[in-house]
Amino acid sequence: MRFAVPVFPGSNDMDAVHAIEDVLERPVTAVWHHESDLSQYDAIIIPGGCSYGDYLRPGALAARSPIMEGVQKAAEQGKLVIGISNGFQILLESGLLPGAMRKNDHLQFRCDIATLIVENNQNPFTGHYQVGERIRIPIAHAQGNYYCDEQTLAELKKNNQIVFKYVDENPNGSVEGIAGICNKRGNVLGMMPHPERAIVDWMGTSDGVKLFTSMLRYWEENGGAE
Amino acid sequence: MFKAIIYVTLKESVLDPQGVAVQGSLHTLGFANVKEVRIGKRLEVLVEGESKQQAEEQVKVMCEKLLANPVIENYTYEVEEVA
Amino acid sequence: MFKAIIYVTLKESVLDPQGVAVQGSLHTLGFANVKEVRIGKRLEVLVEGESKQQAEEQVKVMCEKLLANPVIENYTYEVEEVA
Amino acid sequence: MQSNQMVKSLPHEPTPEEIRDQKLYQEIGLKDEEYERVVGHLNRLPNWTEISIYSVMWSEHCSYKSSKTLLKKFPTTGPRVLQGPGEGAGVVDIGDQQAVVFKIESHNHPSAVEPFQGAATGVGGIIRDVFSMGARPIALLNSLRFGDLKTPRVRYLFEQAVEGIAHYGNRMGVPTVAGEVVFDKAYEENPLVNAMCVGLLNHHELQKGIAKGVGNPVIYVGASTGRDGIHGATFASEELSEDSEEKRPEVQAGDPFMEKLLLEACMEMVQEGLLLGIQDMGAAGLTSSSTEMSAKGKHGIELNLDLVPKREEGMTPYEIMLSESQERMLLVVEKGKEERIKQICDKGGLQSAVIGQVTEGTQYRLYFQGDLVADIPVLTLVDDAPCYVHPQKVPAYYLENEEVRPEKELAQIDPQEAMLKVLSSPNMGSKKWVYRQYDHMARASTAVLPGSDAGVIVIRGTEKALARCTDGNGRYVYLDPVQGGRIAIAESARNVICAGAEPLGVTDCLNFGSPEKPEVYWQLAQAIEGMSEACHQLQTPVVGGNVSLYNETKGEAIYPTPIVGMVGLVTKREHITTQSFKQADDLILLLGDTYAELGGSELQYLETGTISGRPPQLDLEKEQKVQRVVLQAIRQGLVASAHDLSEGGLALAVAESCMTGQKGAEISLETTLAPTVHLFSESQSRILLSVSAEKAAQVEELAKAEGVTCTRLGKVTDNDKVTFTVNGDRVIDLSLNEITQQWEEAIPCAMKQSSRSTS
Ligand SMILES: Nc1ncnc2c1ncn2[C@@H]1O[C@H](COP(=O)(O)OP(=O)(O)O)[C@@H](O)[C@H]1O
Ligand SMILES: [Mg+2]
Repeated sequence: MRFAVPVFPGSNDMDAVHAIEDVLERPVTAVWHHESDLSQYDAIIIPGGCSYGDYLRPGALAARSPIMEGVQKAAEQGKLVIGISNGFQILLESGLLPGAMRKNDHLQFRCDIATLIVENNQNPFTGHYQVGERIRIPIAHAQGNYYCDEQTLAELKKNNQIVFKYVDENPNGSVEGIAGICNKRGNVLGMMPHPERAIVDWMGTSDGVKLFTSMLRYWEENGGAE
Repeated sequence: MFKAIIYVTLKESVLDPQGVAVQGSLHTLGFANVKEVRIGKRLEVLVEGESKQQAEEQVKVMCEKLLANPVIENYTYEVEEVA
Repeated sequence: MFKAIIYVTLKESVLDPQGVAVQGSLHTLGFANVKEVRIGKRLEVLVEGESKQQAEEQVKVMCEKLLANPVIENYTYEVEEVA
Repeated sequence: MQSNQMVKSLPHEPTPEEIRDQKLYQEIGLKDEEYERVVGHLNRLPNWTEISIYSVMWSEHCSYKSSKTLLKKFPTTGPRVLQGPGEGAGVVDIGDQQAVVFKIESHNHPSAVEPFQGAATGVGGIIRDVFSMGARPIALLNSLRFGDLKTPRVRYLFEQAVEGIAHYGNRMGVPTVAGEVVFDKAYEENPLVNAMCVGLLNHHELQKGIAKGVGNPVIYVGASTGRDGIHGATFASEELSEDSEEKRPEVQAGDPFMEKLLLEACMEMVQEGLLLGIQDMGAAGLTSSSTEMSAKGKHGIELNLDLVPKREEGMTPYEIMLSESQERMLLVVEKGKEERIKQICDKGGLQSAVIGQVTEGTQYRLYFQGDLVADIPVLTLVDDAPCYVHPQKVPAYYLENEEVRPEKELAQIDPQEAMLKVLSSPNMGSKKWVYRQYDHMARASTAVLPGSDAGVIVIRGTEKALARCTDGNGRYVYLDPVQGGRIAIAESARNVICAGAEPLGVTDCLNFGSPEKPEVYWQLAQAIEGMSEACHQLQTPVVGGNVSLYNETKGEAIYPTPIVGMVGLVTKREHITTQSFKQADDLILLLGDTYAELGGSELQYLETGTISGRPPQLDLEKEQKVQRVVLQAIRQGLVASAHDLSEGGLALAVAESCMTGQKGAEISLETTLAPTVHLFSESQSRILLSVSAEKAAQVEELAKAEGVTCTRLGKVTDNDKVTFTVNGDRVIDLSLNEITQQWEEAIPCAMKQSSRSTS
């Protein structure tokens, strides 16, 4: 299984690269955003960070760069695409996922380890978790206050697209405590928390490991071959 | 040369967390009569071009493609010729 | 009720990195004729009050105390009566 | 361009004669005798550009003219030191061909005027200092001092400074892992914002700020030059006054996005081995970077100012040279490598331009629109800067304090009342409100998050980790600068030790008032004396630092506040230790001795609104022994938690270990001191450990071997109680839940009435 990590100016791409190397020991390539051909990869991780300095709206400028054509194509082909934090914002801005991000309701940047509940394990990213499982995953963002209109929310629920929710405390004011959603087909996931910062105990939590191992298993079970 | 002033505002239906916070601060400062605050952007864009009409068309496309997010924002603009 | 529209802009001499980055993106999107982008704020404040004059005075104080940062920003505002 | 051209004066600028006759040099900070010295060096009258260049290069900020002789006291060498003071940052070997690079710097004055941008650009500047050494920045720290949060202006300054630090550090993807904040009226008008950056490099990638090789190009990389921050270096060397408001249009704005581009491009150049010299354009911008590179390389430089990328129209040589626009670097590369540099920059969307070349001799020349506008023997700027030894005087307050014994009065306070008061003061309260605004987990390498004694970052691909912290107690230094100076070093070393690391070295930022006041100069000299003694004893050389003088408003100096940044090496990941209690029934041990020492304590400040007396005394040999015992115990796997005792004394240390571990504790002790005095004394060289019952004896053995007092105080529990029994009386009995709440709410509560939030 070959992974690509698109790199925009300002991305924290190495954290995602290291997570794949350390957890899955699979080949992973950081790809500069000028590239638009991602056909040789099986999965794409759009990393966190502050692409283009988060200027205008976080993710807005990155969403308009050439590499997003490749991401779009991969998504259409059913390949796995995950956007983490800034990556989630980029997926929203590019229309691959519904909704938009607003500033955190307290207006501050918030870095912490959040507690999430897994709402759905029927998708390629969460197969190794239990529904209702509580996991601790770091967050670090200023705009994670997810918004969508009533109708979109109803659809998200109907199609089981809400994957993670914050429990105990909603750290940013997001609608219904949404922390991560996927597309209807289930192969594109966006989440504000950082699973790549939760892969060994000394990080404070290793609850992010199962997200990556779920992806690998899904790929292997669905005809993926080395 | 043309100067476009573009206003990007949050849609009415979208709660503006920043506006709410600023309203709260205004209240603590003693402005109890402030009923609502909404915060948007004002962009000033200088474009070179032949005609005002052409500039206006371009600005519209810029707004649609990048400057506003149609999921939560509206935009308006004015274009004027400058020296 | 009065509605104030307040524009807060960066002083000319202060670097606007956001504007520069947006200009860059507009260029990659094909708008090579964009010469400058500067990004400011547009605030809408609803205030209850007796007279337009009183509302204007209040808005001025709000700008000075909170809404604009006089060290690096300028502000202008318009107030109108609303229903 | 020919070097026999005459130096020109520009039409709208003052003429050399006007500068002399109207003493215009005074307006830009030069004294009469300094002007005379310039005339002597040039053998003619300087023009406006030249005199301005001398003025910034000879400012306190760039030349350390008032502190240079005192700084010589610091030990700056050691077996691990690869680069001491003098370059962008200090470099210390950590084995395996790797080295750690670190430096602290102040941005006090800009932050007082425009706290968001001031603090943000402070972070940007210190990051550049580190990557200009060839190192990748891996962690940030900051040390903050503000007035009382009851004042709206103070809340505004604090809130905005924290936001500015977050804004810059977070966007750079560098985690902010530790720091400190202190609130005290002494900093009301003159806050302190000190930022520290730590980087990692491979030995062969170490870079220097040097110009060599005649004919080699001088390349400018990064943001365009604007009129921002002109004379920032001079500004930083003056007292704050009403006038400072006037200087506001010169505020520099930071662009972390640009800095990230610059960082990645420079890292690529370093990896490809393209650079002969690189230096950040920090204070005094193009002037200091180019003249210092020239002087260090013992080569001349000539620059064509028409080639400098500019943001504004019509900039004069004076403005171009003195601009402090951020996010710029100056490079010297071998002739022929310019193209490769340009390619790297272009790929990243970064601007670059060849603006001059290295020349024979040591003359520094600037050209503008075809004219020679400056022609200066470069060594006179850097090596022949004036140097002052000011008169010293022991301040009256110091003599008066000799007789003051605050302990007697403070002993009257009920211990439980004292505990609640101290816990919920913003100084002692949890700093989570601050650090949760910082991305402290970026780079996914933070093993100890903020909230313990020192932040710890693991080094990928090795068993090693780095611990680092900043510390400094202005109150102690004010009351007794020698003791305070020792304590600053010792405490920061102790913090690093508690994390399981061996202290490697120090970077320091000396924040003081005007050196021209004999009392202040005395404080500075004495503090440096105390710090040096401690550095010698603890074998922690000073490898870099920064001096910030003239921290005064309306004639009132701040508390003399040296801030110490300490970096330590953890040799094995399993040694990483935190302050939080881990396990019920673990025994709680105290290493060290407790005396009646409440001068300058938090309890005194809270109770009386001021400080007096003498601060705690520090015995350096004893300190070293305590530290040795703890590091040995940790390395032998005997320790569950370690926490140094500092402000708030034993009571606070126990409470913090309870709160951060969410465990209870039962403490029982015998003492001849009054209970409140014993519990809140800030005696030095004490460390609180928790250890499993079967390992306690081994720790006691280690302590005994070093002659360190080790007292069994009680045990960790699983219940919701924190209790202290003194001489058989239960003097403190509090619910863990309740104190945690008070402690966590201390700063949020004080900040409720926040003041500005539209940025
Ligand atoms: N400005 C700051 N930035 C980041 N972390 C901070 C800051 N201030 C305090 N902290 C963190 O909060 C914790 C408590 O700080 P402090 O009480 O000063 O510790 P100590 O007394 O051990 O030096 C430490 O982990 C420190 O790193
Ligand atoms: Mg400590």
